[in-house]
Amino acid sequence: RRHPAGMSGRGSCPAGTNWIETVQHCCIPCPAGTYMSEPCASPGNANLCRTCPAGTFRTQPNTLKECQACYECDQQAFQSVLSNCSATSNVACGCEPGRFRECVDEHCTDYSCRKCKTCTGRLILRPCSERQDTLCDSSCQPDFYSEGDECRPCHTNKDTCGKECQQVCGSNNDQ
Amino acid sequence: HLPILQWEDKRGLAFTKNNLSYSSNALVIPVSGDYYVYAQVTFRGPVESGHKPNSVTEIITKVTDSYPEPTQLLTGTKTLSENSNGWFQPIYLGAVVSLEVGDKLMVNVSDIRLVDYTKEHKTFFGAFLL
Amino acid sequence: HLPILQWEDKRGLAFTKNNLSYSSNALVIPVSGDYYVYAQVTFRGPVESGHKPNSVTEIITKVTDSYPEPTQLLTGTKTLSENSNGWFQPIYLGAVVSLEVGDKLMVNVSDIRLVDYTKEHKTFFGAFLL
Amino acid sequence: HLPILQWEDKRGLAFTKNNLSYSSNALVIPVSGDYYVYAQVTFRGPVESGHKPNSVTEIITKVTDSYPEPTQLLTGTKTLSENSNGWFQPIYLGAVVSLEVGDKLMVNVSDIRLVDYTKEHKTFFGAFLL
Repeated sequence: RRHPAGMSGRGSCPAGTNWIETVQHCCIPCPAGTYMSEPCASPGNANLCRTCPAGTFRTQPNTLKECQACYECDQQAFQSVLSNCSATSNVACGCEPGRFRECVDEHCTDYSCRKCKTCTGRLILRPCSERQDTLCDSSCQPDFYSEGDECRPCHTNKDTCGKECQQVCGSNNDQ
Repeated sequence: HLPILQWEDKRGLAFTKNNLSYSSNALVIPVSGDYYVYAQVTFRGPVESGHKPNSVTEIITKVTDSYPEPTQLLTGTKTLSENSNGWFQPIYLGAVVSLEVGDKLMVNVSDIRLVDYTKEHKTFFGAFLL
Repeated sequence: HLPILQWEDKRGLAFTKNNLSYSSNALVIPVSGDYYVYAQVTFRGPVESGHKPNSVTEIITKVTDSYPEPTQLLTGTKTLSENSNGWFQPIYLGAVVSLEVGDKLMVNVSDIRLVDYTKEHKTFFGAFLL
Repeated sequence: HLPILQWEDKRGLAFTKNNLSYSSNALVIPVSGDYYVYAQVTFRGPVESGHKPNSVTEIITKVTDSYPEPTQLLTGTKTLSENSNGWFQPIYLGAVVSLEVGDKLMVNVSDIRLVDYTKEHKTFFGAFLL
């Protein structure tokens, strides 16, 4: 005995339909942005679908009884909203200007928004972007001398212009 | 008192049933008995520069009409040794407690600014009757 | 997607019963209802020199025929501040979730090389119907 | 063997019922079946100057007449990266285990001096029959 369209055992629904346990037959999934409020009354038909309530979404066709809760952007931790949550898409978050995304692992399961490096006294080889910190030139620009891992502006105050400063700035001052 | 967390009780994975209800930041116990009560809070930082906490604490608290002060049921305290970059620290608590009808369960935290509230599967709270 | 852990379901302390079955790395839900789902993963390192992770993540995920994408149910993310010598970091997760018959539960991790699978009492996964 | 913790079983939040009893540092199983067993130990330090542990461990153990050695059921091991000032580290464990009538459950720790036993809501131990 062949099952009528849509009538089949669990796990063997015709293409484009999902098995519904509560009614023991297959129904056409609800479109993205909605959820299954009531399953189809007869096999192979459409469910009663309702739009995802505010603050929830479904990106795919489904036969689920609720929508997924939207994430929130972590604005206290310097995240910014790239796109708001809609019925068919979760919120998308990025980092505030002047910060970049530092992933906690290779899958970026989570990330924090770190301040971009400022290349004081150095050339910017690659500006800060959403995914990468600024890349600064390793050497100091003219009129700057290196101290630790910083570049400091030359100054004429002899007492505080140490050896490193003298070497770089001293020759400038003599010219 | 320590700040009390607010919870979503309907949307997404959240739900209440069997008369266990949620109101004014608390789960309200519908029938006396022993409950397994649990909560996870994911803490994360830094939030504002210069604000470097050295620990985070999560407490599941009971408020009851029969006693004027909250009772601390479960506490998780963890010192932080993370440096200045981004850090994440989950604290899970769970145990069986005897509760009376009308008792209210809440989750307090040491610093509400450090709570990662952005995803429902990282910070959650619940209870079930044994 | 994150790597999925495989589990022992028969030997030693492991068991399945009441039709809760284990197949292709997932617990398969035999009857719709509310389940307390839990898992602990013990992470440890270092594994290879030079590979210094700065965090570990454990996620309990649901896959269902009713939706083409996995749903993250519970997540524990911890940044590591341990220095280079040997470190251990357990992450425990547990909560009540509503599940449908046929739903599959899995455990994902951020880096499978960091999972301590050597002892059954250090890394474990389970669920029971309320 | 690792030191065994002693527990309060009557006062405050502590209680035993349904014939689950507590004697000589162990919960005694009154009827065979599957139990959800859990424990949290809050470790803290430093205790004595110069004593700087690099890890803490909590183990829930089963002792049974049918086998001469204890069986480790659940283990949580965490390395410490805290510096010398005060530190706190909670470890929570919980899972379903199959137990026989008469089995005894205990909690062992790596160093009893590091256990914060001062507050009942920080260090606790329990079990319930499914």
